[in-house]
Amino acid sequence: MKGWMGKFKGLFLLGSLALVLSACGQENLTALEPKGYGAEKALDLIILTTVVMLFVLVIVMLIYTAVLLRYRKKKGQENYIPKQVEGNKALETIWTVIPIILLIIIAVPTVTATFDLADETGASDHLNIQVTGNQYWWHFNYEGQEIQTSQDLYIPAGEKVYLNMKSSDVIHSFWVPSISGKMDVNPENENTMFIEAYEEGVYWGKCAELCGPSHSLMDFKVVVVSQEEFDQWVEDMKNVDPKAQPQDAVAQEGQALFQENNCMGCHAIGSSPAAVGPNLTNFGSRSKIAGILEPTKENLVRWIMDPEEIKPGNKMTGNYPDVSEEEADKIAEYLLQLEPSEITPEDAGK
Amino acid sequence: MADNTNSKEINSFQKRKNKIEMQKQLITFALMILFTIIAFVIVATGTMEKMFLIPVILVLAVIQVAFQFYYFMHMKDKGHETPALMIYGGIWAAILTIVGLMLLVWW
Amino acid sequence: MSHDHSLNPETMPHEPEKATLEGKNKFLGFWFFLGGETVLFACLFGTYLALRNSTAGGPSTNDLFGLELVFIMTILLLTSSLTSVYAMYHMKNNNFKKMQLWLGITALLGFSFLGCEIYEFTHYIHEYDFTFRSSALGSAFYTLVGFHGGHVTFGLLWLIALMVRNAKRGLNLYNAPKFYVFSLYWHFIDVVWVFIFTVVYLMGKVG
Amino acid sequence: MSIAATQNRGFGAVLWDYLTTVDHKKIAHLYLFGGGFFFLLGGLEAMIIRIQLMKPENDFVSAGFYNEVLTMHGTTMIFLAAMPLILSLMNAVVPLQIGARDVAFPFLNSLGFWLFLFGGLILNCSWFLGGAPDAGWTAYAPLSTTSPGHGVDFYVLGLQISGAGTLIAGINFLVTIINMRAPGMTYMRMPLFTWTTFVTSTLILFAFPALTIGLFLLMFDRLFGSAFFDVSLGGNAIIWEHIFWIFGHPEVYILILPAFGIFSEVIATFAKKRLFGYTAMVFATILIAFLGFMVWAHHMFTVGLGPVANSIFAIATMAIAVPTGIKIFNWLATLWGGSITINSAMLWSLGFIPTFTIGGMTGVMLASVVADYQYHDSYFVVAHFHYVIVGGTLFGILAGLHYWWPKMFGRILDEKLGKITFWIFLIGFHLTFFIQHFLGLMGMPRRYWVFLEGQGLDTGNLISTIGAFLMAIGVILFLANVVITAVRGEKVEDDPFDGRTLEWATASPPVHYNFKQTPLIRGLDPLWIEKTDGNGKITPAEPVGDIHMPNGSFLPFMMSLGLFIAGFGFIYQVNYNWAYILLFGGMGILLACMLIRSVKDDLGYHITKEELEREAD
Ligand code: HEA
Ligand code: HEA
Ligand SMILES: [Cu+2]
Repeated sequence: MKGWMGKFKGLFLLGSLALVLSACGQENLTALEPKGYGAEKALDLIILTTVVMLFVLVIVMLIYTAVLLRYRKKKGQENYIPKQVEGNKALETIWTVIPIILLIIIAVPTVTATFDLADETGASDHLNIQVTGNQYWWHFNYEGQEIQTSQDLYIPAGEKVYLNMKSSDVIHSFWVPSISGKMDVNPENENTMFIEAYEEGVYWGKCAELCGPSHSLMDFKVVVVSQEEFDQWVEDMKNVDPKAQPQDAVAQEGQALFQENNCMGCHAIGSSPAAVGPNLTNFGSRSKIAGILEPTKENLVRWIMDPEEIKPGNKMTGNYPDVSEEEADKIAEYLLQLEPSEITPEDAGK
Repeated sequence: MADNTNSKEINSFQKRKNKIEMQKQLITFALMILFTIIAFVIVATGTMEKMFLIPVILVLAVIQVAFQFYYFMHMKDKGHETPALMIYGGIWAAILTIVGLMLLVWW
Repeated sequence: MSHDHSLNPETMPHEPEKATLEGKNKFLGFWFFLGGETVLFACLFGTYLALRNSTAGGPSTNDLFGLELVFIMTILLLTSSLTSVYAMYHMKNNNFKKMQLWLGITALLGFSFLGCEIYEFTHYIHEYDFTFRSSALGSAFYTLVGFHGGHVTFGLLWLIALMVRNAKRGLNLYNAPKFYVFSLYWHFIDVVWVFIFTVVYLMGKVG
Repeated sequence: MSIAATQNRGFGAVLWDYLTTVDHKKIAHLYLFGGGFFFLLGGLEAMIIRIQLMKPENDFVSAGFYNEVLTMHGTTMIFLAAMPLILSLMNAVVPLQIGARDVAFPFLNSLGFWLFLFGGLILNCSWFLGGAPDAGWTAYAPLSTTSPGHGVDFYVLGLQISGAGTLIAGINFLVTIINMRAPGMTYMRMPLFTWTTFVTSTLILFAFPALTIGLFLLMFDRLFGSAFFDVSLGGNAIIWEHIFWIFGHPEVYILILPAFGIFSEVIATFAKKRLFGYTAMVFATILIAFLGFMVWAHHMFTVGLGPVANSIFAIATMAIAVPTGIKIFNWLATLWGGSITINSAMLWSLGFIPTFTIGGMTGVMLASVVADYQYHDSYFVVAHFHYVIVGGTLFGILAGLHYWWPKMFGRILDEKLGKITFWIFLIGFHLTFFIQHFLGLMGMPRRYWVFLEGQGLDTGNLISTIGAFLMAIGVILFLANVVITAVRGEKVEDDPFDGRTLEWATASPPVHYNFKQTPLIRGLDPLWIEKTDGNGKITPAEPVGDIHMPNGSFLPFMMSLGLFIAGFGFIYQVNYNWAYILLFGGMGILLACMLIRSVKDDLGYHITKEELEREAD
């Protein structure tokens, strides 16, 4: 009866293999289809270690199955007493030495890759971005460029970009699985990592260190565009006029309401570094509202009316006067037309 | 349970041994005081380069502590093998902890 | 076999603290406890070393510490370690009176040490406004040194309880391990202090 | 005090007996029920987690509550379920295996239990007093220092109190094993479960003080305004991570090593073979423990410690695979050529081998730093540690319970039900956790209250939840088995499994003084030696004589109660002045009890030779 225990495991493995082959998860989110340097390095190691591990597992399972098939107590031999073996030097040496060799096989590339990814020597020749983790949103400050954005991180494809990361409150962790592994965002020490995305696209980023009730909603996007598009985006962002009047009347009313309710106390439009709340300069081009909602007006109104319902524990709730649905609607109208650049996530391919 | 046969009173041999032990402990004490004074003096007078000074006072402290353990607490005596093992275990974990916290906290 | 032999002061073996199984257990268990305490203090030292420069604009260790008082405290505690050695010496010679006397001296030295420490702390608080809450350095300093002080305090309470409890009945196989284990504890406190004066005060003075 | 006598006494008398007992066998029962209760609680929390994650953007529980449940699940399972259950088996078995009449410090043994229980109660009181801790079982600062309400305060005090109990238990077992082995039981003749208990206790001794200090620092920051983790005053939150993991990694070996010991006993017994490579097994255990202190930063690869530190810790971590591998292969070699009986205890052991091997291998994969940048804090890690903790520790506990149940209670668990339980649980387990490896790599971080729709994570999570329900059924079947066995279980003779070690040489359950005469040990597997080379009976090492026994005491209960009360004082002094009454009152009770313990002679009592001879009839 127990023979099929081993087979059962085998089935499991087969099944899961099928699963890997058929679905690696959502494109631009999964770590199994790397689109960047760090993720590629990681996947190489994942594959290498998996292969080594499967090799060991197969050996263990072979012995295991053999044992269970051959050495079950036999009928009619209930009183049989096996030989009491103490040990076997040769065997024991073998199963000490072989694992050591296998470990060396995985340790060497591990160490090499670790130093490779930690290399910061070229940082000053590249784009440097200051990343700030906040309870439950991300802020990006393009160093030396006077550009501030939140939630959507624009970077050029095929370029190393250095991220200097620090938290303003608790520990967060910056993770864009398909581009690179994660790096913690600590409150006292600045961490530096580089990312390099190979292809244009909008990639999902997630916070990977428990940071409070809305930890699971602290998503962000990395928008990878071509170098030319990126340059244009930079140009556009630099020339933003934070005071610019919107065209249509509703939005103008919205802008007035935005001022009246002192939204600017926390948020900024333009390159001012005020960072209690996300920077809204290019809010209209954001791929999501609050990192998670589809960028529709209804959703924005919902957010403005009651952010708590969407992101529990967020720092916006209760910090501004109540607004009526009508007012929220106008503010939303204003915010959604904040599109200083033609370069939007839609330009990032797909 | 160990009932004692020969100890209606402490015999003189044992007494002598205790005395010798006590003398050793006195010498240890004198050395400890000496080390303490040296450590304080070199810091107070500031005669030594900081690079040397810190290792020197640390070494002095370690020697003192070894004296405490081995002489005052008898770790050198028979029947202290397991205590010594555990103390060294503790010191091992302690060193790892301190090195970890010193080197890997700020960067 | 009489069962109260362990209470008979006449039968005093060479190592009274380890003459019974209970005694042996206590002896060993306490040593192990000290092994654990080593790690406990290591964490405090590690934390202190990590935070020794985190003054948050307040006074630094160099501003605060004066060596004279620390020296006196060190001598007090070192001497009390020796006096407790004397006490154990007399215990092994089954001289209860002298043991009590030396333990008494140990206690006195311990109290003087504690007095100095309290003075030192109040001094820092009043003169420098350097408190447990004023900076990470303050927290780490008071916690490390305070944990040691707490150990001294507990040791003194323990010692007094032992001395008072056994004053009338003298030494026996039941209480000898208790005295012995106390002396181990007291030496260990001294060990910790050696590192405190070296790592906190002397190194703090050097910067 | 035979079973019959116990049953005839009134409920009050039994209760009082358990409240004051210092007998290691009864304390084992207490740990079993305490740990079992908390296991159900932790399991219930696990079910809440799985129900919430059954489908995307589920709103079965709120975000804040989810974090509380997840924190309490981890904390409860590790500190209040797994460790006490292990301590239960240690208490039940180790003194018997070394031929001792009790542990070295019976009083402290009971104190250890009550501290654990009251610590666990304090922690769980938080549910009713404004919310449980919600910063994860790792309680990273500054999230934990800034978490509103008192949840994390309950975490700090609950773990502090129950941690003290564990430390006491560790020292107790160390001394017991060193000082109280029967004549002839040299170190290299100790059964492996005793060995692993010994090594585990050393780990406890050196790891728990770190937790103690960590919790103190957290408590000072939260309740007394210090600034260890307050960046604005120069504090540093990484310190907490180091101290927590300096404790935390040895902790996972504290969980697994005793299980290794259990499997070694079970496998040798039911393969009817001496444990293959005994010496290697012992040294592998020691090596694992030793290395276990040098790898803590593998939980911190993404913290930013730099490539040098990361590489060193990665290599040290990988090294642990070697001694663990030695163990796996030695078990297989023990089975090889044996005459294997497969019953419930053996099923759990056989199920363990592949399961744990997978878990260990994902562990080595995690140690591969750059790959860990992807795995870390994703469901891959959740899968890894449930494979080793459930597949190792929990399977070990269940194997041990099935194996030693007759020794502990004199009745044998139902075999048929036992086998069904195993299969349902095993299938459920793999359904739940295997898929989580892939969920992690597909981009699902752990500690997520919801996962969003359209990210390809739906099916995996659903399967996982279904598996969890199967596990719950398994657990319920096990409970049913316990109840059925208690009501109409088969009474067993002293040695139902043809055992090899000393515990099978006494009655089931053993008399309260364990052995009438201290046994003389002639080699490894002493009972087996006597069965094959002797008359099947252990030779006594002493004539029948008076036996010295410790007195029961109510003080451990009172001391723990004192700390329990003081715990509330510590927590509420922040808000209310009256809480100082609790604080000082509780500490007063504790100190008073300590004083009583110190000044009141407790010499125990003797069972005379005559009584022993009478009882034998
Ligand atoms: C019982 C508990 C237990 C055990 C035994 C282990 C065992 C191991 N663990 Fe695990 N671990 C946990 C419990 C445990 N772990 C927990 C709870 C966490 C998460 C904590 C949290 O964050 O909440 C964790 C997290 C964790 C991490 C951090 C992941 C992260 O957060 O990013 C790492 C990284 O290195 C790791 C590694 C290992 C390794 C290498 C082993 C090794 O000891 C495994 C060794 C065993 C084998 C390798 C299998 C048998 C060997 C052979 C058959 C020989 C041949 C093998 C080879 C050559 C490879 N573990
Ligand atoms: C010993 C340790 C242990 C054990 C045994 C388990 C057992 C289980 N755990 Fe574990 N788990 C942890 C330790 C453990 N866990 C830790 C340390 C964490 C990390 C926490 C953190 O991140 O901080 C974690 C996190 C964790 C997560 C991740 C949560 C997240 O990151 O968001 C999940 C999700 O699936 C999970 C599921 C389970 C399941 C389904 C079981 C099952 O095996 C449970 C089986 C048991 C039952 C199902 C009980 C059934 C009984 C009843 C239902 C009856 C109840 C009746 C009464 C109360 C009368 N656990
Ligand atoms: Cu670990």
